[in-house]
Amino acid sequence: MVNPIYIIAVLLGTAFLLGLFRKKGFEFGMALGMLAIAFAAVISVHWFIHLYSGTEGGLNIYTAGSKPPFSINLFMGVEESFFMSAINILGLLGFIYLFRAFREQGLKSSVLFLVLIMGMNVLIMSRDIFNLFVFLEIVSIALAGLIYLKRGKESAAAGFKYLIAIGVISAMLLIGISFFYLFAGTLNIDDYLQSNTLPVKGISVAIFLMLIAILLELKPFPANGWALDVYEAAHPGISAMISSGTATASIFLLYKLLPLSSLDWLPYLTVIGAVTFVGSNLLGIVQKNSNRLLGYSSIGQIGLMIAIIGLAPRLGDHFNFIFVSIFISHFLAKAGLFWISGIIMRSNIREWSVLRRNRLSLFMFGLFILMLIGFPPFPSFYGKWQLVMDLAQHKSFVWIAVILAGSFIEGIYLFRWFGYAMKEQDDEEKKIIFQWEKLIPPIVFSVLALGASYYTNNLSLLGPTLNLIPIYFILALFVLDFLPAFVKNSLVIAGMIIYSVLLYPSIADDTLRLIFGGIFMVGGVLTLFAGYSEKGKREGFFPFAVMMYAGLIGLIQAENLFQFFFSWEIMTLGSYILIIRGKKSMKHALNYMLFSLGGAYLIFIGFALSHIGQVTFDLQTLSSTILPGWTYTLIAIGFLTKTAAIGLHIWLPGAHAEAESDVSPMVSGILLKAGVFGLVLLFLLMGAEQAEQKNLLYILGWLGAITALGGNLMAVFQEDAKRLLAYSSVGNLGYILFALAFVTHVGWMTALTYSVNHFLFKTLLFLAIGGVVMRVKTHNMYEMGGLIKQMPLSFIAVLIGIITLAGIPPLAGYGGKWLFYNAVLSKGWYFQGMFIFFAGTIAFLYCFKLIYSVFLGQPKDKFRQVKEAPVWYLIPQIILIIGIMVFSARPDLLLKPVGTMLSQSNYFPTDPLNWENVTASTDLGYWSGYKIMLVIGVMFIILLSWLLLMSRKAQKIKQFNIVYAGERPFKPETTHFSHNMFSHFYKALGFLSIPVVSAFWNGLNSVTHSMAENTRKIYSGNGQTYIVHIMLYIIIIYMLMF
Amino acid sequence: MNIFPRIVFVLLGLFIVLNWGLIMAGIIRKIIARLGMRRGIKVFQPYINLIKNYSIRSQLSHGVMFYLGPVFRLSGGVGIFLFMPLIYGSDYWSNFSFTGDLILITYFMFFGMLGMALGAGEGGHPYSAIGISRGLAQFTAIEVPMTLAILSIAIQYQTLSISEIVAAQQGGIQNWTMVTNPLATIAAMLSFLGAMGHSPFNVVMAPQENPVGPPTEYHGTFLGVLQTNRAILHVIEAVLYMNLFFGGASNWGVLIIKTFLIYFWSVFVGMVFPRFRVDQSIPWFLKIPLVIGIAAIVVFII
Amino acid sequence: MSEKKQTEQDKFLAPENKKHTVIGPDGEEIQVDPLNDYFCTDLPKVEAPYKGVLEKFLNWARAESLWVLSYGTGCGSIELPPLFSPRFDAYRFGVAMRPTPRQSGVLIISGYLAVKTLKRVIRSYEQMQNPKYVIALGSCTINGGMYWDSYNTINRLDHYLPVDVYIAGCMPRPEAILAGFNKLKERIKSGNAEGANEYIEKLEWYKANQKKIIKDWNMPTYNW
Amino acid sequence: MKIFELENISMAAGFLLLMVGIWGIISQRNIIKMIISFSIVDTSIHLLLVSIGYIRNRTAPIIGEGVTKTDAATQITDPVPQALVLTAIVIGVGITALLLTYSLKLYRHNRSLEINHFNSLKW
Amino acid sequence: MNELIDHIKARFPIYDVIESQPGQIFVSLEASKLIPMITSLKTNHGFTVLVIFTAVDWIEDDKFQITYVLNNPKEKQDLGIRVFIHRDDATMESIHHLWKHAATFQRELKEMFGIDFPGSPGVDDPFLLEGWDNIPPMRRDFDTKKYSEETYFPRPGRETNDPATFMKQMLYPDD
Repeated sequence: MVNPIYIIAVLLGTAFLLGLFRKKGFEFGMALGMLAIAFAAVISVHWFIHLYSGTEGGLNIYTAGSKPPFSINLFMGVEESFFMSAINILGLLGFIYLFRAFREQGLKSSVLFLVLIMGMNVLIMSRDIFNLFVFLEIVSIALAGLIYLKRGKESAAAGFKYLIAIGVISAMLLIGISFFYLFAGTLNIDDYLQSNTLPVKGISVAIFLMLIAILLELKPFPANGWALDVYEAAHPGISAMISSGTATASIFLLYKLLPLSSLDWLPYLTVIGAVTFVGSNLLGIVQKNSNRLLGYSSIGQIGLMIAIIGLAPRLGDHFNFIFVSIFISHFLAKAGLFWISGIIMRSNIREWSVLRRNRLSLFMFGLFILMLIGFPPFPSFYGKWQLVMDLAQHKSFVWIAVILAGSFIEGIYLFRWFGYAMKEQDDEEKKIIFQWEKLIPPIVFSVLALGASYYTNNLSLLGPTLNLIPIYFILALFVLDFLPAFVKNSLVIAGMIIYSVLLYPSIADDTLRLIFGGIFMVGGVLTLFAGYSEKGKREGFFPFAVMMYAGLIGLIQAENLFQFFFSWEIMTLGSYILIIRGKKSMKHALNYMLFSLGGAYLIFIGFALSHIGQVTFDLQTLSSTILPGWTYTLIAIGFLTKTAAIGLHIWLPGAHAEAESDVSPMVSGILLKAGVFGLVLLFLLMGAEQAEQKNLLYILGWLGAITALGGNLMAVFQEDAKRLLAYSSVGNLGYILFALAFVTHVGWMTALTYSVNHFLFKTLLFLAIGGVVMRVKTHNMYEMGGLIKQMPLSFIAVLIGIITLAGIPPLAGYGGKWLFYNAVLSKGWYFQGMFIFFAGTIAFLYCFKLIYSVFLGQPKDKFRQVKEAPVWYLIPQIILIIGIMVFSARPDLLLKPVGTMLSQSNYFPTDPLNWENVTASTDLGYWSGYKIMLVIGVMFIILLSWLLLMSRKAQKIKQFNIVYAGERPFKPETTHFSHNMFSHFYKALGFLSIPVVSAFWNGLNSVTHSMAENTRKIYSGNGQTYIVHIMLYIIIIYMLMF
Repeated sequence: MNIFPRIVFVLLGLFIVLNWGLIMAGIIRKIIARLGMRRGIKVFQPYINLIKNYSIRSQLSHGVMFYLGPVFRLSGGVGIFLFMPLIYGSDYWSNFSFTGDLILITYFMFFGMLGMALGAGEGGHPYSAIGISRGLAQFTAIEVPMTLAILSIAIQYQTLSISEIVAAQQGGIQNWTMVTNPLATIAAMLSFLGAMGHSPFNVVMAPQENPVGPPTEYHGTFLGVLQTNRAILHVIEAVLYMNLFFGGASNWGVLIIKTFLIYFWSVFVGMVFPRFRVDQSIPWFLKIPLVIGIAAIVVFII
Repeated sequence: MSEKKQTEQDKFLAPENKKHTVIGPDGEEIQVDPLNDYFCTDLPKVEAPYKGVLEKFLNWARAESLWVLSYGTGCGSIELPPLFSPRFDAYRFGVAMRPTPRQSGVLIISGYLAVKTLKRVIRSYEQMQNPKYVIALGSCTINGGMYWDSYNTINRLDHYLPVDVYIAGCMPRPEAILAGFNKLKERIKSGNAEGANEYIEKLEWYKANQKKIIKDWNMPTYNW
Repeated sequence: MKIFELENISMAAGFLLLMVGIWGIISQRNIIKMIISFSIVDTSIHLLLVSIGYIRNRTAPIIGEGVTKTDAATQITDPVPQALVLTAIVIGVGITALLLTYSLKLYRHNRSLEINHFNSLKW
Repeated sequence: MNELIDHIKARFPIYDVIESQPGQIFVSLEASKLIPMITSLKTNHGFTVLVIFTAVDWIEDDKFQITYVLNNPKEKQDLGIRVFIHRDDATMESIHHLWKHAATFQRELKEMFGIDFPGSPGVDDPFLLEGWDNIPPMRRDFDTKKYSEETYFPRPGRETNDPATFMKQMLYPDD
């Protein structure tokens, strides 16, 4: 093994050597510098591998050949080698990244860079306090020099502020060190730790000063204005070094020095970290400048790490895993983001839409963003999972709440930013060059990120339990993205079919999973069929479609809470990207993501609560939770965000309406069932008694009823066809929630029947309307009209869809209604039931509006030549129609197994439905789908032939051959009665549709924003204010601690 | 019972109901005329109108759905008939009521409405669409008290089967729902006013401002089919209310008297009150009948 | 139609009824000729009556169920509402008012007809279904009455529509109109009231007469 | 223990200077004055360091005339703080130099040395 | 009333002042002075209502007479103003900017007399006559009887008989 001291030697030597070069030897000098850093990197990585795999405790290096106190000693342990590897690799890539900048500024700036790397290496290794101070100063000076790498007034001002702030901080550090020496008599950490000197107050103050200085180096909120200015003004390559490099070194420093103090610093660290995490992220949401935003985020992440250090005792053995996973995510993502920022050179986050010009960088951008927020499969996801679970074990609920709140706030601005990159208008005028040497570092970090994800999965404390096949499939699709769309589509369909076939045996016995698995997979394949009508490559669609379905099927397969949550997040992510692909869906996708994220975190907390006192994460743990009320409520609210219960529904209409034509059925017909599945699972596992005791089911019932009424009422007043369907989904999910809340046998049967029905008809309707929209290129129903002549098949599909939706016999929807009455009567929830029935009749209004405005009435001139919807839209529609017909004629095919399944579960031992051939009966009534179908069919045919006989030679006439009081119609546009069709209804009941909920969320939004806006005014931009912050911060912390 | 005799009885019943519907309409018109000091139409005038409409020689068609609209409408009317038990205690006259219960009938009423709405919609006439939108909007409110009344009697009798509800009311007028559950009866009869579409709830048709509403474009045979349906539907809806609230009928004579009285109730009210606009009738239904309906349920919960 | 005539007709066409081009959703140009695209341009066919008793029975039904289009053209329109008052009670003859021409069988021309009104009358008449009957009230429809030399009022209705019954008077009283209804019934029952078919048979002559005075003929030949 | 011993006085002076320096950094609007204040802070810390290492009646930790290697431990003051001071001075000089460089740059950019004029980066 | 006439006379060259009945005066005026005068009447003298506005065809004088009748609702006074224009150049200034409904009168006059009112909204649209292609029907050189006979298929009426001669012939065929 090479002695790590050589790292310092080589770096320092090279730095001196480079100082000798003149302009001519620039390339050579750069190569030399690169070699030196590469050398350092190789050695540190080598050491890490050696120490990690071996059993050695590490190596003490004594400089000057003698032991302390006569010399300074360095220590190379596993931790040190790990962080050094990180820093050196970062340094190497950062050095490459800055190639061009160095060329402009001359080789002397690269000298500073080398010194910086060297300084950080020593900071990690050194065990001597004063030595730490010295190298801290060296790092600071080098950085201060590098800040001015990007010339300009801003950089100069930022650099000055940085230096002044660092000066004050290091003064504190030095005072601390000197008094430490006064009382401890040594400057060596190990010596002090071994000496066991009795703590006196003086030494506590000294150590306080040292630690607070190092903490201030970590830029705690709010004493961090200087750092933000630096992030904003410095060259992004340097910002990356600060954010990922010096922060790493500093946090390790803190970690290293912490044992010195006899005071219990940890709670304070937790508070400081948490305040930083939440506060910094909060201010981030009003930030428009990308680098400053990254600065806020960076500070927030460091705050999280500080908090984790503070929480270490509660995490026990898991501390290392959690800390490293969070750290590595921040380290890779933040550096990568800063580097990307430097590539595109756009300071306003809205202008990041230029990323779309380079798919690779957009991909990397998304990867890093998701990694920061903690989405699976990235390490931070595992870290946060473990963190929250362990915190829950210690009942540290406040900290769970704070950490997740911070993460959520971070999600707000990061996803908004991501939305801008995906959807904001791109100003084509402004040219941009993607420089290759700047692309290398983020690429390497992306690869490292994926590798880290893989290893985290394997190293995860749960063991490699995840089913990675879908993930590999997704990755393969990313790689194969250059293929034409139909090839990829076929691949995906084939993959899903094969996977379903393979999956079938494992869920064949479980009717519940079979039903939902069927919805997810069959629905998935059917909706994907529609994708064949897309021309071109359809870049970036298929990986995320598969991601969504992988998540959904993962929910089915999940055996433990972790897998469930993992799949849940994967599904959310995939669907988010699918939604944001729509033309005007930036805002709606953000809404969707935020609600999903919030919901996911609630589920997360719920899982954590249920895990208290448990060893495994098995799904069954839900049944023996010690806090059933809370667990139930949190998880239920989480699922309710996905099912868009009223109050949490505002994301749905926009997201579903603005998505692409074939995505809308995916997210509406299929995705919403994930929430239903979750709720069913929750009830099954937790047991309804727990919830019933606290009237929670009662609340859920009312919620469902109001959701149904509100959703349907809103749907009536829509002019946008897809938005109408989306609101209708809100209403229909309200029925399902209501029925679920019964927790009776027939109630659940209703809910499951309704889920299947809703999948069938809503997918059908969205596909049909999607096909129409594709042809006519507008969503507004009043602009269409009379399309039945051009699109008869779509018309039939919509007709069957709305008959099913409205629950008119003989089609399948009636089964749901019938079960509903039985359920309501047997449960006794009459008034809620009344809401539901009122909602049901209101459904007619929008059903009629939908089919009339689009297909009937007056044809418009511009749609005279439109064709029938693409055949790929029609095929799945026909299959769905067949499905509806089968379930209409033979409802027992679905209901019998469901009844059996529910009877087998512990809650509903008796099946109230009796089957006599195909006739179902309960105590209250009876229903025979098959016979009804038969009677109505025969009758209809007879009557039709009667009319055919009577008026066999009817003259075909055209659209304006209508009676018009002796006049003629003016124009089709003015003759088609569609816009504001239900104005009278609005006069009567429109007051119920006032958007109270949107007003609430908007109010919350603006309160948050104005809070952030006002709070960030403390960063006045004046260096002296920052110093005041620092001083006040020290004083306040001191007051708190002593 | 074997299926073929049943079909024969069903057709026979349908024939009786159709005729009774036509005659009833004539009688009612006659009564109205006499109230207005007129001689009025002949009692058989509805028959003549029907024959005349079927005898119209030329027909126009706006399209397939226009053509199918009346078929849907008539299927709706005949369908309700098919699922309705007519005479208590008689297997012959219980039609196909074994296939479904009260809920089936309530929801099957929409079948005809929907078909009519679509057919009229394809006519392309804005007045049709206006009429439909008014009708549907008003119907949402009409259904609520009706639903409450149905729930109330379902709680009362613990069944949704119409035959069983009728059976429970046998043995004298004191056992009729009208007596045992007056609140539900009142709510339902108020909603019946709306369902029948007479004044004050006839803004759907509103001949003066909105020429006959949905069927503006229908004529000749199509109109004949619609008229046939109207005759059947009026009787059969009255039969439904009779079965639910007025003790059912044990023979045809009782059925005829009861349905006449029930139907006359809506006409009688229509004679007295002027027309509501939709935005007036919806709040009305959601105030008075709704409160009565809720009271009908509260009584049973307590 | 000759080119000159075409331009002549175009002069009177409302802007929205002229041929124009619209842009479809995919950017394609679509030629719209409203007169052909919005209106059915077919000509009607004679609907032959049945033979024998059946037709007699149907004619009886038609005669006993006269549905009148509520459409008034001149001063006579004020004479129609009293028909349905208790004093005259036209309902007892099976007469009823219908608001839509599709459902009505009788068109009452209740007074003088300006050229402008005639156009609307023709439309309404053609929108009615076969068989259909026309009753003309007052001397104005017979020979122009007091408008005999007016530049804008027709003199003889039977040149434009096949009239079944004329009721003379200026204006005829409701009693006279009731008598007219009974005359019409007789005529229908006797099987002579085939005005609708006559109109179709002599369509060219009627159309020529109509087009002679309706110079802005901006609608299809037959208004279905 | 006497209060007015040399080390106590110098330590008090050190703290006093520290306060003065920090006050200067916070209150002075002129960049050069801020840098001077910073230097005062620097110096005050050096003073503190030296006063910590001072042991009464001992000489400077330089082995040479009058102080031999063997009895150095009893004759000289604590050498470590002195070494620290030396290093700190060097670092202080470095930082001061860098600060002055920055002030020069700032002045070139804005023709001003008012710290208030350099707050374009904020919030 | 007379004060008013005096007042107007002082400012506008009116002539032929006729008091047709108490509170109603007709005056004549040159066409070019019309607009200033009725503007003044409307704004200063309370004649806020345009009662009617019509034309007479003086074919003998080769003139159209246009009569504007204004009303002062407060004083209950009517004032008719007559202006004369040549038939050959039948153009008059529009007053639709003073009273909106004047546009309808003007449209009617355009159709019936062929008097043009440039700038009046919709003045060329058909008012009563759709597709009229003859000279304006209210002009006296338009022979309405001839037109009617040519166009409207006059019914060949019965032979008309003077009752006196007819009865004489019937009763005393020999005389």
